Amino acid sequence: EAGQAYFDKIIAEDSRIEPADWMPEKYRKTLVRQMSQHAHSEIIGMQPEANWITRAPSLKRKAILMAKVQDEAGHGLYLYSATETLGTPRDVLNQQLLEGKAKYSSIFNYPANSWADMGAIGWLVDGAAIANQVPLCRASYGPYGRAMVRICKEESFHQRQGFEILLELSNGTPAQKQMAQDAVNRFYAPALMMFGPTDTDSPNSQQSMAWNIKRFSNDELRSRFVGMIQEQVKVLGLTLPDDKIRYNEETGMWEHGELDWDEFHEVLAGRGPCNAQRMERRREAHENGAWVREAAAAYAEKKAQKAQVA
Amino acid sequence: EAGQAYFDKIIAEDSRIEPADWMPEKYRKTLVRQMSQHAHSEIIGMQPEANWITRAPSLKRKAILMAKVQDEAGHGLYLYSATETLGTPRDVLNQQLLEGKAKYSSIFNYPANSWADMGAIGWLVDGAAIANQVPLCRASYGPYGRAMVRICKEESFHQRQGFEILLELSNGTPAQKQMAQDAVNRFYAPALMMFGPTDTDSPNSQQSMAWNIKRFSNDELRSRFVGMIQEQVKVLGLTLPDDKIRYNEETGMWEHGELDWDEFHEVLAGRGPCNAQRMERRREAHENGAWVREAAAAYAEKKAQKAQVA
Amino acid sequence: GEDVAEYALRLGDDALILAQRLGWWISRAPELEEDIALGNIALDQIGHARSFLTYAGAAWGKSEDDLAYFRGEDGFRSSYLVEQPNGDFGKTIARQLVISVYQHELYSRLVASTDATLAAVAAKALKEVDYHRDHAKQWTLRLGDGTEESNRRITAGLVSVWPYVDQLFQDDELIERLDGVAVRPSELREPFDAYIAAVLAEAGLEVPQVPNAMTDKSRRRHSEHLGYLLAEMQVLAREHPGATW
Amino acid sequence: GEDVAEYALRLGDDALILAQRLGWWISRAPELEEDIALGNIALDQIGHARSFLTYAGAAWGKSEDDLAYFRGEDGFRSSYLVEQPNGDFGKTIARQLVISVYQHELYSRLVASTDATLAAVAAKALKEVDYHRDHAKQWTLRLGDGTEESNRRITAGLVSVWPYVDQLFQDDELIERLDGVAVRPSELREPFDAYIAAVLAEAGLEVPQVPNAMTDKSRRRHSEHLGYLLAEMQVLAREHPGATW
Repeated sequence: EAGQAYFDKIIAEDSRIEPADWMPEKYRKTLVRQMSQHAHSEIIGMQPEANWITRAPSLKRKAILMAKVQDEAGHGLYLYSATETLGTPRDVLNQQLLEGKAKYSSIFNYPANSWADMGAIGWLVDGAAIANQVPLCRASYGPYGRAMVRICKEESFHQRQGFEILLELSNGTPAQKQMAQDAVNRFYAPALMMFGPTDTDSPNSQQSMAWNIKRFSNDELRSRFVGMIQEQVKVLGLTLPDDKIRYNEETGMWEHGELDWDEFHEVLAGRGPCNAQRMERRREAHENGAWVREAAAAYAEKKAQKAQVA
Repeated sequence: EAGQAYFDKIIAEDSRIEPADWMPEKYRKTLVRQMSQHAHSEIIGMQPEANWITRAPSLKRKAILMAKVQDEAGHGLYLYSATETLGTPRDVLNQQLLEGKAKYSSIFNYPANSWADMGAIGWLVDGAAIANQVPLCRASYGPYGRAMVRICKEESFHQRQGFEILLELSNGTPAQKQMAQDAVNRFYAPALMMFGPTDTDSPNSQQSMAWNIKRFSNDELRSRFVGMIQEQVKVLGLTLPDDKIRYNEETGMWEHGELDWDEFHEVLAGRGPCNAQRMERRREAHENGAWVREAAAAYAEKKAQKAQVA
Repeated sequence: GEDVAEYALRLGDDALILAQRLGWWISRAPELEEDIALGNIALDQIGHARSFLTYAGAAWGKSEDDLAYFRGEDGFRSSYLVEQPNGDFGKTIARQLVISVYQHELYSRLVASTDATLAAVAAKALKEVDYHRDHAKQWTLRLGDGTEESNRRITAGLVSVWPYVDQLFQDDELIERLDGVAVRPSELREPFDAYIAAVLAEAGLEVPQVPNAMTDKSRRRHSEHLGYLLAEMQVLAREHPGATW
Repeated sequence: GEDVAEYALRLGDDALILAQRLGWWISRAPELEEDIALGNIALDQIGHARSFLTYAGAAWGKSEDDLAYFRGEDGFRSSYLVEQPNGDFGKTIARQLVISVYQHELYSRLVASTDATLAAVAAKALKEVDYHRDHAKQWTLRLGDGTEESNRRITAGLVSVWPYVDQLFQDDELIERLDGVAVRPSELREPFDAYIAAVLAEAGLEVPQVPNAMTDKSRRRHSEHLGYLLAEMQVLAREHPGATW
């Protein structure tokens, strides 16, 4: 009971819970689910972009893209570490991903068919991620909040790079501009759906907000994001594929056209264009690497034994 | 002794030895070596051409090339079958190849770097092969001679296709013409070396000629080939990279520039540009296919057992 | 007209991309007999592709090679299924089983098309696809009922290609407009399922229970694999625009 | 002058082709830490490539991208070693061991080049290659002295890349003409052999006894692998000639 009281006090003060602190089981579970899902998203999210590393059209872009995908692996690592502080080891989390028991962000189940997708993913997908994540820097669980601070810094860098890719394409040849517009057209709606179901359909959100994990509702975040990109798209000289975007003076919210939530649920249920491909690729990498991990473990053990003997 | 007498008579009459006939051990061994080497050459020889199947520049050429490489697999099969009539099973022959104990024609250890090589290989390499093989249609060992008849028919078809590829390139853009000339430059000398060392350095030839396996000496065949291609190259509008070609009225032989026999021996010793690659690829295909062959065998056995029971 | 050409593109592109995939196996198959068999199937498919693409190209004044070598990804009308990588022999056979049973059902109806060219190409192709289907069936039986390893691999192959089966049977506006000319893909599903179920049952295998991938019934969108395939297939032709070979 | 540019091309192309090969691993490595490590190495090599190619290009008025994307196979000066396919992780590490020990010896001498640009690029690269070499060494030890399987695989990897080691150490006329500017490759062989022998001995591995492949010391001829690599690397840039990105 002392634990619960302390926990309640920390939450009320909007201060931070640390790994050694007592916390409600549901709080722990919610965090493990959310943080590992975020980690998995970073890992699976490497794939659509890795798809263009070998074909990047300039050496500078190739280097930037490599660095970005590598950063995502790094984010995955921080987040797995932060999740481990809640008592679930990385192996277990990884196994959940491989067995299809854990989710990751649905956006990565869309294909990256063109180079311009590197721009759209950076601008829209990373943009939506940042909008989601910036409030998480103040999440009540300390390790999560701190990981998010670091991640958000890099993500905003990535978003700017994505924007630059689109800007360059938009100012390029007609074929390049069309490539950029097509990418924006394809990623706009899926990016908006990254904020999750509408508030009326989002049952878990309230508890998360009460626990100071979540700070804003899905619709609030989505609205803010729409407001931001509708400004930025003008700078790009492109358009958003939505003629319903408008600012509602009364609610103070940006409104947008209806989203295809059936598609959202289809992709969530494993029927996106790339769900099977992404999982197959992850499993393949894991299986192909098994002998390497075993070798490293065997070698480390031999070393440790020698050190003991000596 | 009756066997030897019959064998000698057949050879003297220039007739054919058949599998059931008695034959000297050395004759059998010589044939097994030569025929399996020929079979292996067909199999390894698939690789440089397979290298261009996925990149062939027109659908017609792609189809022709696929058919050609497939024919080579077929030639390999006939020749392994013919060799099996001498008592050595295909498995054993294949094992000799995979273990590097059996040779194959050195020409296939040169890379096929450009599409024009499909022309040069057809025209020069298949051309040299035909010059070598036409006399083998009359080889004293029946199954060998008959296999060669069938093979030579297809090879001459392949040679014509190679010639056509070069002709088309030569009449094409300057870049295409240069590609063709470069391929001819690279394959000319290796093709001439396909006839084997000069007669003075070819110790086994005499016995083979006495047995009616071989009909002409290496130098005779080479000379005839040079005479042929020096005519054909004019039709192609290309040149041979050899300014020493001339007809010697006295000997009735075509002469050519000196060949780099050091290179020949290097390649023979395993130090050609592609020896390691060709063998690695063959071993890989064999190993990757092991589970398939095992499955087929297991299935056939199950079927056979069921048939017995029934 | 354009509609028929668009339909011919779909048929031709499936055959072309499949041939391109299968061509890779020649010199890499598990045994020489399979180098030859897969080579034969690839050759047949190239033949079908040439007929369909030549016919399609006539509508736009383009040759088979213009279409094969100078279209970008967006211009292709291939299905996700044929774009899938070869994987191991098990996956290739799984893909072959699906495509050959599908093509067999398709062509055996296309012979009755009111478009005489399509009907004629289908008639020729059908005889060849009959062999392709038998080849795939025999290997499915051998692998399914061979060893544990082979059963595991053909099962994995089927699971891997199955998300892309559904696309083959989707009707769209084009199909509606081409009544009598085109075969309605949705009508092929039942006989396809029946044939597959029988083969898999005989092989001791199960029909994969995996979700369908969201694809594109108009076939304008493609898997991430197609770009790599085209880069390789088209590289030489595109380096020499206007050249003949 | 042209000679220095040609030399810079050799250095830059080795780095570029290696980076292209390694970039493939990102998202496919045996563990996340290796996605990052191989990514880092690839990034470093891309950086070196850009410096060397920019320098080389200055002699012909060409940019790094002109050189990377608009040269054909004949224009490249990469070695057979870096062109070798990734294979499994064992082969990639074997290739890494060879190239990083070679580059380390090379750059630690190139810092004394009379050409200030080459010396400066080498100085920066050397620090990074020091890490690459250590990475390759540590993995060679782990794989060599890990499990039977890993020992078998790193051994196979070494055998597979070894025929292409010799080319790295061949002098040619260009090297002769660039006395003081270029490092003489033949001088690197002894320290290379010594380092490799020590690592392999510690890893319980043997120096492969396989014949050298006949290559081209002037690096104008290439392995059959390069064409495929370039087709993929250059496809997009070539589809949009004159575009900026």
